[in-house]
Amino acid sequence: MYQDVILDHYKHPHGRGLRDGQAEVHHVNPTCGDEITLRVRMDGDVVGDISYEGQGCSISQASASVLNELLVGKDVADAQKIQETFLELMQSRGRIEPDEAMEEVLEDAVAFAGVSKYPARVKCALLSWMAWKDATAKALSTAPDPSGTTPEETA
Amino acid sequence: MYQDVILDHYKHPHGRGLRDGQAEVHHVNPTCGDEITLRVRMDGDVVGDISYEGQGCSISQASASVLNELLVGKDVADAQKIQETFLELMQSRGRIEPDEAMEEVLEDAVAFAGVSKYPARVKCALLSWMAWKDATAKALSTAPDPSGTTPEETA
Amino acid sequence: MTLPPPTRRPLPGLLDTEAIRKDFPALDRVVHDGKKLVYLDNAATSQKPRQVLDTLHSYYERSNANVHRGVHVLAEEATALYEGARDKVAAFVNAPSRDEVIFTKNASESLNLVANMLGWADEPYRVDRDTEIVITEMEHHSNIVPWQLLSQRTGATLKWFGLTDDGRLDLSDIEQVITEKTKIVSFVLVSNILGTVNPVEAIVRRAQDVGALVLIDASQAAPHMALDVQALGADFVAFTGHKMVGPTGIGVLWGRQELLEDLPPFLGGGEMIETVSMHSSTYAPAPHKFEAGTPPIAQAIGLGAAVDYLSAIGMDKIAAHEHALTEYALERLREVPSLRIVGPETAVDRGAAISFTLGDIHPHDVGQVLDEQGIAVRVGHHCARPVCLRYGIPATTRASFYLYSTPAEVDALVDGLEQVRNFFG
Amino acid sequence: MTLPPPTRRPLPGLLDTEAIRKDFPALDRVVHDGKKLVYLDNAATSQKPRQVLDTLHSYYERSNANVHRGVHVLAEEATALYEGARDKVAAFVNAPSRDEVIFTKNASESLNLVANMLGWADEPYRVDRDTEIVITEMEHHSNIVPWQLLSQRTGATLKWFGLTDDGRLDLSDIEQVITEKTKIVSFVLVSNILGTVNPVEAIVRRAQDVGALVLIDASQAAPHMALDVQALGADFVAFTGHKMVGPTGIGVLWGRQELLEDLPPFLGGGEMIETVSMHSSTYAPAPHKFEAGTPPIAQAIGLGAAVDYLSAIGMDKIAAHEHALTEYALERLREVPSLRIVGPETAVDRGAAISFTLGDIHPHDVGQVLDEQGIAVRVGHHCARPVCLRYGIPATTRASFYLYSTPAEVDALVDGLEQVRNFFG
Ligand SMILES: Cc1ncc(COP(=O)(O)O)c(C=O)c1O
Ligand SMILES: Cc1ncc(COP(=O)(O)O)c(C=O)c1O
Repeated sequence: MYQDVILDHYKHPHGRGLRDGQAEVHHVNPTCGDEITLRVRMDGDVVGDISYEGQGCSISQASASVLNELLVGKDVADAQKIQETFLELMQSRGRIEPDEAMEEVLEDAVAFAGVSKYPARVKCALLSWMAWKDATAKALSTAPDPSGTTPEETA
Repeated sequence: MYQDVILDHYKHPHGRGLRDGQAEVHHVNPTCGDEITLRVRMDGDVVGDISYEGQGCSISQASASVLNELLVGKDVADAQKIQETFLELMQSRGRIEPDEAMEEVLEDAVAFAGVSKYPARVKCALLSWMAWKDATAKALSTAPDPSGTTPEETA
Repeated sequence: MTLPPPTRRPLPGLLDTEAIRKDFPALDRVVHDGKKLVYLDNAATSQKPRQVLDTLHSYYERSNANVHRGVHVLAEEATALYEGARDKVAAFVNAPSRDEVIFTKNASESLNLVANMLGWADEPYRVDRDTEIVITEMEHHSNIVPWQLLSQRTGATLKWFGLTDDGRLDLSDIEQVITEKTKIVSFVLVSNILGTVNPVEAIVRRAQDVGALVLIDASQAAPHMALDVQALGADFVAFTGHKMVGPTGIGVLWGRQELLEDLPPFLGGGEMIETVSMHSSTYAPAPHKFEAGTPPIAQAIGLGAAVDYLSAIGMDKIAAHEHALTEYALERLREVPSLRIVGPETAVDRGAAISFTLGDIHPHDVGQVLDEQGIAVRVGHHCARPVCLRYGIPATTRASFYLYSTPAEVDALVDGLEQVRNFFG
Repeated sequence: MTLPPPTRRPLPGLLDTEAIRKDFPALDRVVHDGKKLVYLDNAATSQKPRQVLDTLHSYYERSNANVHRGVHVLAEEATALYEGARDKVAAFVNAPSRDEVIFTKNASESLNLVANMLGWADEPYRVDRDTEIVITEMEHHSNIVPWQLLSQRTGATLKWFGLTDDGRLDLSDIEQVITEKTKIVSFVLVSNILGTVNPVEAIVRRAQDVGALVLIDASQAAPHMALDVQALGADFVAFTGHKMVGPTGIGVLWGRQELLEDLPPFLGGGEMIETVSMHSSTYAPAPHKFEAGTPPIAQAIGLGAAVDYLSAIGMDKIAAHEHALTEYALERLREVPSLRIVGPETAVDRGAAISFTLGDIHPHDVGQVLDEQGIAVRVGHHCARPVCLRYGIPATTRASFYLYSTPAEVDALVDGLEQVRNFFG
């Protein structure tokens, strides 16, 4: 499961750190205690920035890095399609062998195909992606407030 | 387990019915709903009467009849010894083969030896005996009050 | 002695019990010096097929590990098997979502779970002194005592439907029993003592009219008929594994997702949390919110195998088999002098548990003499003492059938009862 | 790759693991294309010996019936086996009376049971807004969340002992933590994450001085050392079957008889009653009062077989074996660069669960790479997140040993960690 691409992103993460944004969420993975705080900045319909901070395993860290690299600069509708494709791949329990079309959409993220065989790790790979989905929904629906409280705040 | 002696007592019970007494108890067997209301009358140190009413299987009915036949007229200390011997026999899980000495103490009640092999029925055989023990303790410890309330009253 | 009566004609709709019985090792038991076991105590618990036992065995021998938290092979396998069992049970009862299936230790825990959820719930679900709880007089103690406790502890009023003389629910006063104050109506789908199948629709409709939740105790239904929680229209359905060819130690509560989201947890502990600090905790989404601690892993997996086994035969076919057998049994029992059926006297809207009294011979004695002939029935109040009180009897003898029961076993019972009458005659 | 280091000398006090391992089919598992399983996840759950599996099997194949209420052969056998298991467990923990042993589904239920008993109790046991509950920072979530729920629902104050830097309870403020207001002190005997064995006597003495009850979570003790509830001096002791070579789905609560008599029931239903009417019910004496519904029959019987198995080997011998192994493991782990033990660093007052961090490699990654080599450890917060918070770490990797664990498995772990370091180095 530890493709070089994954290890690369793990060791050299893209876009790490918290920067300005219109919405912030905090997600946790209760099975292992991994956590992520993630902010999105929308520039109109375009994903302006995805900034994040947190602790987690190589899979969850690399996946956040890939998320940033892949979605920032994309039109939000396209970004959401990519997110859905990634979700589908990760939930496939190893049954989807990514084809060229999928590779074109997911780029580096196809490296996570192998992770989908390990149900306990799928949540790690999805942590940042679900946080992004959540944050984006908030950013699109509410007035900008980068430090807003979140539904899943830890105590 | 159905010795003739038991069937005899079942069909022709001794001392059935409620008569005067100094203490009354109501016991139930929760596993089958068998119930007994039992009164004792003490004539000084002698078991003057054991009267009872209730519903139950042949074993519990016969056992109450044997109880009455065996204990009424006895000195209370002797009666308690008989009760203990009966208890011991019934809790033996069929391991006690009554000898002559035991037969002398228990008379007809030795017929219940076979019942002790059937744990579910031991409670039936003991229902009236435990009620008697309880009622006697009350009669000995409190002022006479034949209609007194009881610890295990059903609702 | 147990020759079939000469007039017996083949019954329509019977299963191939000869083949089925080969799957159940316990049915080969011989008791009391060579008497073949006639197991007619299925309403208490069912026997288990080899397929279920093999599943248990291979789980323990190969994949045994704690679930949900591990990254090693065994933990992944155990988790997949455990969660796979949830999928199977969800499909078995046609649940809209697998996340609506909560594993408990038995039906009793499932019923208590709902009672406790409602006791600690916020509005609009909260049961408190201004509200009412409705049950029926034919409930199993496990669907009476939790509500008595809840009513004592919250001040809510406990009400119930009475019974008609022929063993059915008396719904004539339904408008008075279920009112605007009612928060929950909990009733049994098939009575374990009377065999009655209750009219779900009328009760659910009235409950919905007043905004009350509905809990159905399907402990005696899930083993015997196709169960469709969506068609039932209830909010919660409880049942128990050991009565449906599954292991002991496993029960199920199905509940509607939005309720499971809104209602508070019951048992606290590992597995049911999202995050814990000493100061406060948040909870995992359902079903995990309601599954504190290491679940009955092997038992859930065994229940999955049980559900596979029953589904392969077909729940409708099992129901037809039991219906035919019940009809036959009622007919034959009618031949027994002084036998009185306690419960519906025909097979209409009726399950395969038949309670009866035999003159004034006490059920304990009936059961004991039957046992000596190898015939296993249950005697007592069957955890439904209010039914005995209602009909003025101390107890009943109950014969109950399942997919492997045969007409010859009904005949053996009838012959056995003849011996009981001779003995105590 | 997994050659023992040349310097290894024979350890004193080891069991004959070669013979013991033959009893455990799962230990023969081969994973990931031919790697022999090295099972070091025993604190999560233990493997099961053939003796336990055979007992389960023969129960289901021969004597399966519901307990307590039947007069037929199978019901009598099942009841005798189930109640016989209670005798065995009572003897195993040196309970003064068999009636003090309550069967639950797991330790979590046992702990919740006590919390709920106290919430509904009358004086002097009742927990309410004027009273305090005391736990510790090293509890398993199953001994935290029930008390948080109880405190939220009653208004009682939840307090706890903190931890020292070396993974022990900080009892320096015991007089302030346990006070006249304390109703219950609940703490773990052996921590599942730190391995710490806690000082029972000091805590029990202080609790008794102020008249508080004491509940001991012995989930990680019962499998590994001789447990004597009388010597412990507690009022309640909870543990769980699946960690002590027993089946899943079975737990135990031991409680002092007079308390069990005085305290109210928790789950209501069949088996736990004396008599039921629609208006009110009375309850059976303990232990039945606390065992609502059909109990985990096969699982209790299986636990009886587990207890027989452990006793035949001898709990003191098992403890000695694990102690030697733990000492060896601590020594070898110290050789691993950047490995930090979380918990006591010596084998003194220490169980056989060893948590550690490895540089800043996340435990998930440690566990995954170990798994690829066939080595099963647990990673995460081990249902003890407050401990991770206390030590400022997200999670740990935990290796935990049992009676069948060997020095060679310790060596395999150390070699495996080397590979992890190379991979993420
Ligand atoms: C210390 C401790 N307490 C309680 C528990 C809970 O046991 P169970 O999950 O069997 O309820 C565990 C195990 O998970 C434990 O290690
Ligand atoms: C109708 C009904 N409800 C509830 C129960 C309780 O099931 P369990 O004992 O498995 O909790 C039973 C069986 O005993 C039953 O027949």
